[in-house]
Amino acid sequence: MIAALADRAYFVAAFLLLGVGAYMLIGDRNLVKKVIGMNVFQSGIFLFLVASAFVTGASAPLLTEPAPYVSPLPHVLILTAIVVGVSLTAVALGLIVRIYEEYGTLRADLVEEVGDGE
Amino acid sequence: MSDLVALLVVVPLLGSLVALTAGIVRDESGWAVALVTLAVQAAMAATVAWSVLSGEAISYAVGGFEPPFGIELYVDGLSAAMVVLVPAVALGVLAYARRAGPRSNRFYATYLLLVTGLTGMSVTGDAFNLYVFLEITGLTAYALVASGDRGRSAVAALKYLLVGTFGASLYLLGIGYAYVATGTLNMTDLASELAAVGYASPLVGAAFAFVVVGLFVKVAMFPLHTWQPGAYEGAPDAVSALIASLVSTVSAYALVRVVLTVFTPEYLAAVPLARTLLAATAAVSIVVGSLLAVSQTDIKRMLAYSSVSQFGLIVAALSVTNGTALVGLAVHLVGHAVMKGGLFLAAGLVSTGTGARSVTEYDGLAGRMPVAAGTFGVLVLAMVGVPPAVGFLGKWYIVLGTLEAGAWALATVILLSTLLTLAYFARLLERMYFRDAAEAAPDATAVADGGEGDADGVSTGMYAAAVAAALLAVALAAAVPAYQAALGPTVEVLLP
Amino acid sequence: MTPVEAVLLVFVLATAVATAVLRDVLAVIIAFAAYSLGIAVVWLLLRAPDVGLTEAAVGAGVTTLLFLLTIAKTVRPPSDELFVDVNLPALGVSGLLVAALATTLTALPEIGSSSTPVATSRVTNYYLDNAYAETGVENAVTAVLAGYRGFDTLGEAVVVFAALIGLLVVLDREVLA
Amino acid sequence: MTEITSLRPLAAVLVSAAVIVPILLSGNRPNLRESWTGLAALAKFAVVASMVPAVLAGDTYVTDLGEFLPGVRFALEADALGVLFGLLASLLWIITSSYSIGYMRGLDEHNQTRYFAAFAGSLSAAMGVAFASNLLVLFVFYELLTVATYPLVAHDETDEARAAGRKYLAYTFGGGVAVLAGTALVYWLTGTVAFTPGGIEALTGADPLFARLAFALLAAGFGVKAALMPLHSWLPDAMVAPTPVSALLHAVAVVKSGVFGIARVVLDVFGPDAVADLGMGLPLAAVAAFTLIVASVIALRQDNLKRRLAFSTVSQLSYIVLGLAVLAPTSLVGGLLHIPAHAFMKITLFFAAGAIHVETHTDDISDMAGIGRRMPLTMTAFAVAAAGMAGIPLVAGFVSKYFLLIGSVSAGQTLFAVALLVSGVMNIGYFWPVVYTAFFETPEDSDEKPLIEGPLGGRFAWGRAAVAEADAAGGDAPSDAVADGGHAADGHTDAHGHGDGHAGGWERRSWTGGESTWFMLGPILAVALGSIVLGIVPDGAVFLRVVRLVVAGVTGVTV
Repeated sequence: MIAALADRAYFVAAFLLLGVGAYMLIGDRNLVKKVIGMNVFQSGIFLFLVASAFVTGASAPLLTEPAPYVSPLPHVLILTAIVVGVSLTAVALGLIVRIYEEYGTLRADLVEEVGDGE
Repeated sequence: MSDLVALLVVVPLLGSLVALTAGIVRDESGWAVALVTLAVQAAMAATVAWSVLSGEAISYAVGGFEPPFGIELYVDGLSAAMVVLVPAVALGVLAYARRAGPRSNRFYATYLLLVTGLTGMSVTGDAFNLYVFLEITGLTAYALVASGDRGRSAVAALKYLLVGTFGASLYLLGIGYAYVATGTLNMTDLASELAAVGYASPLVGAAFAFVVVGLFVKVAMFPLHTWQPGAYEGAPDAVSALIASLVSTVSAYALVRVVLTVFTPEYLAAVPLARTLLAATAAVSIVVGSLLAVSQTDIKRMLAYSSVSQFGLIVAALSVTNGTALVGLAVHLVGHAVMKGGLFLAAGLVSTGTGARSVTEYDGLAGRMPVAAGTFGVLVLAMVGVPPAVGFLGKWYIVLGTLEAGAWALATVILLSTLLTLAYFARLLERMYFRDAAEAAPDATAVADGGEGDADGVSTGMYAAAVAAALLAVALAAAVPAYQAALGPTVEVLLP
Repeated sequence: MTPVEAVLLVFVLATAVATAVLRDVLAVIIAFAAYSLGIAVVWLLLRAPDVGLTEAAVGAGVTTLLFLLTIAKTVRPPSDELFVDVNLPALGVSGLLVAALATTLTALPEIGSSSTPVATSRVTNYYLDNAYAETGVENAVTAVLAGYRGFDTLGEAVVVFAALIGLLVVLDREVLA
Repeated sequence: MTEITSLRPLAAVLVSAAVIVPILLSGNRPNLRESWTGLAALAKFAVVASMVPAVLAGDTYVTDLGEFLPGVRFALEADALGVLFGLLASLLWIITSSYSIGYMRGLDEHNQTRYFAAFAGSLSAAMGVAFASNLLVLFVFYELLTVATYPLVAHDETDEARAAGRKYLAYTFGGGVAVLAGTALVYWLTGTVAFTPGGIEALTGADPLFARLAFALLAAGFGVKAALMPLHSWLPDAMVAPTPVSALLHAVAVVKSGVFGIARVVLDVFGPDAVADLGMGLPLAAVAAFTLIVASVIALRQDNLKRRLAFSTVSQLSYIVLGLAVLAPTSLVGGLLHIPAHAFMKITLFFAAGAIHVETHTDDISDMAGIGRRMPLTMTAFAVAAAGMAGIPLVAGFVSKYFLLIGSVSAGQTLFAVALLVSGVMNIGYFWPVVYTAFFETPEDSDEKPLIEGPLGGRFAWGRAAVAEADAAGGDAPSDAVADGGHAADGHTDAHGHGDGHAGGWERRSWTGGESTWFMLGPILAVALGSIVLGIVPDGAVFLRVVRLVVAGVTGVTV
């Protein structure tokens, strides 16, 4: 069991990151921290995928390096996903700035209350 | 011919760039750009759909890179419906938005990007590519919700963003599992590879669970619907209509595509738990969505919960995986998009014309805005499933499909959903037609139609869009037999 | 699993937990920046230099900057306490998520194994064997990004574009006109 | 038997739907608006009647609008059973249209445009029910009928009316769901839902469990509109609707669409033999027998005249269902013949009740003492129809009940025959007091009652009309009429003296009043006459011939 864990340490780390990210996304009352949680959650997925591509002793997928190589495809996916994540973060933060301008707070619970009472 | 499929995605993208840059030259020129773009896209979509429905499915390798190494675009009878639906609804809402606004060029640039994302989701045959378009759709939808000028629009948009991203991320995680298990991302390739891995593998199970739950968030199935009422309520009327009509619909299509093409019916047959996940969520959504809709006082929130319930029908049809139910699913997907979009437009008409946004404010509406009330009434009845409107036909096929599958409990829930739908819509009918408005003249013999211009700010285009939706909700029924026949080859591929 | 990797993973996890439990938003952002750098190093260890560079530039750089801009424009709530209160329902949900994920752990391949489906799949091998011949690019990641999965990259560009005009819409600004 | 491809069934359905738009557009010109209604009613009847000769010869008219679903055509087919219902509804619509005009104007009702539009829509839907060629098309029109009649039920816009409307929608859509479920089951079992005289063949070979379930769902679903207990309670509540609605829709079109649905299910979907084999006839008959007894008992206790009539309807509808459920050829004839028989009689009763309401604003039987002197013709018609309801010879009800009794006895279902007789006695029990109160209580007793304070112009107008009518009838009415006319003249000043709410009504009706009452009294006498014709020369009226044709077609037995 311990060996299984050690052999899959990156996956374990990825799962824990997903847990931490989900906790912040759901549980934190500060809107900025929710967005940070979203980022942590996504990087957990990235870790999961990049770790799956790794082959011990292999080179990065630069074809000038000696074979074998790690799989390039997950890297491509993650590159795309990182950019997507940043874009989402930017829009989320833009929304937060606007919400602050309107309500003067970044507390999710307060904002929702005011929002419903309008 | 097949290059058209890629152009379907590219055209609205280019239109978006044009709309944004045109703003430098001239203010409020975005609407015209969007109109031209969508008209072109609609024509191309019709061509593609015609060729697919009268012939066979189109597979297109983007950039000439053959799948599974490159990305495949794939249009069959099911996606053909989405491909046509997206620009058609977008055009209808555009007619509404001309007067109702928002009018800025950046709004229409975002609008067209949303169409880009939705079209991409409809045509892609690659699981990760679907994620990318899912995020494009999401990102633009969040921005559009926030385009309302009220503070709560921003709050609703942020909530939508956080929950929506969570859902999309779960989808990505699920695809990650599928990739780790198979090493491929092409949908049809995944199907055979997953079968080779063995359906009992926990990896496949996790992939299914995360993909489905992630898309449940996007479709807004109970209890993952929490973003939806606020988003629909907070958005400007035109945006509510567009999003309510298309985003959940295309997400539901994506769910169907992934479940049937990637996981295949054999997977559901081999893993009863997977089927149960779909069926149970569907049943709960149908019932709880309706109950929540009954308890709403705000019209747009009520319509939002109605969507939760109606998409329960879609997922219920998916869970039984037979040809009849699949036809019902496709019909209801399109029918619901038209009906719900029309309802949001009608609700927008009413709030523009009279300021009424809550259920009680609809009292005596028939006297104040007879055309809007009539439109609303027809759409409501269509949604309840009064024949011969399209809402009935979708439900009919779905019920028949559940009967064929022997899913008695599900069939019962679906049949009773008619009454549940009635529960929240009948009171509106009653208020519109059989109560007098508090301030309006009691003897409103204004049944003689004077719809146009009876309220400031309500344009002919706005009326036309809503009325067209109502007419379409009835007229589409006539197209169902032909569509059903054309769907035959698709069903054979999806459900061998 | 080398000691370096172990230490790094512990560091990454510790910074992640720090972002979750710290109350002061500025402190959280700093912790998150540290986290991003740690992750970037992880990518390098996993032989993903392109991802590592992007992470360092985008994750640790742009994202941190965005967060800092945000709190500059909004508020950094003053607080006497160091840590946030625990939200039990959220802890329960995330705990369930981790537990569900953990059930798949033993089914996952060992890290670094050369016989995983990912390493042996025909897609991976096709890229490694043919990317240079077909695209003339030596970096297989670039080849796939720009060639085989160019449509994704187009989508990625659209996402960035969407984020930009989305920001204009959200903040109700006209930049171009 | 040949199928004649023709647009006539479609025309019969659409003619009233087509006038909805003109009706809505001419909302500000009542005379034009009502002309549209009248025109549509006459045209509809003409179309239906034009099909009768060929149908009697055994042919059917078919309009095929194309495929609706795989294996299901969206087709309208005027066969004998359909013509029975269609002819009845369209004939009575002509009469009801006239009555409606008198009634609505007499009460100066609000929103008359919506009323007439919805009425025309209801008739279209009812005609669609009649001519539907399969269960699914029948379901389509069955649901549309619900939608079209809902505005009529909730017409008053009072809390009571809205509550009744809600109940109406909930019950009938609930029934619709059951019909849909049953239809889906039949389609799933057999791949078709087309009406086939004698039953769909594939159903006999189907899994009996599912076949029973389908039958139960269909019977229950149609049973809602047929007001089978315990699904009846929407009907008495729906009596808040204007009386012409109660008369035509809740005595004829709507409730009979339910009964008609059951008839289709028994005769053309399952077939009497299959129903017997499945053992479903007896339970249905038992429900019907229970309903007809219990509803009669409840009717005894109702003081509101329209509610009493409503429970009478509940009871009488079950005669029809019972006739269908006993499955013997004779009882089938009795049941089907009771469709027109009950229609003529009950519409007479409702028309009379409505006339009383308009003239005197009296709704409760206890307030009607001596009303026979004020409204002798109306109450005579009422008495005739009531006698028919009880099954007294020479009125329509006797003939159908005779067949029902013979059929039950010959089928060995003596218990049901007894139920029929008991209910017949109770019919007398709840109608006689009305007649007695009207004719044999002294008017002095009721001097203080509302009817004396009622709007008097109506009575004045009635006087004029009654003279005209009485001349035609040659009865002893003239003296009464003159006397009433005198009262009316006195009351005229009286009403002005009171200056209460009725005075306004009087002013308005003084110049349309004569017309209004003629519009009402004519229909009353016409339908009462119809009841008698059906009772004296049943073979002379076309209905019995049609019914015999239907039963012969289904069972092969000529009754």
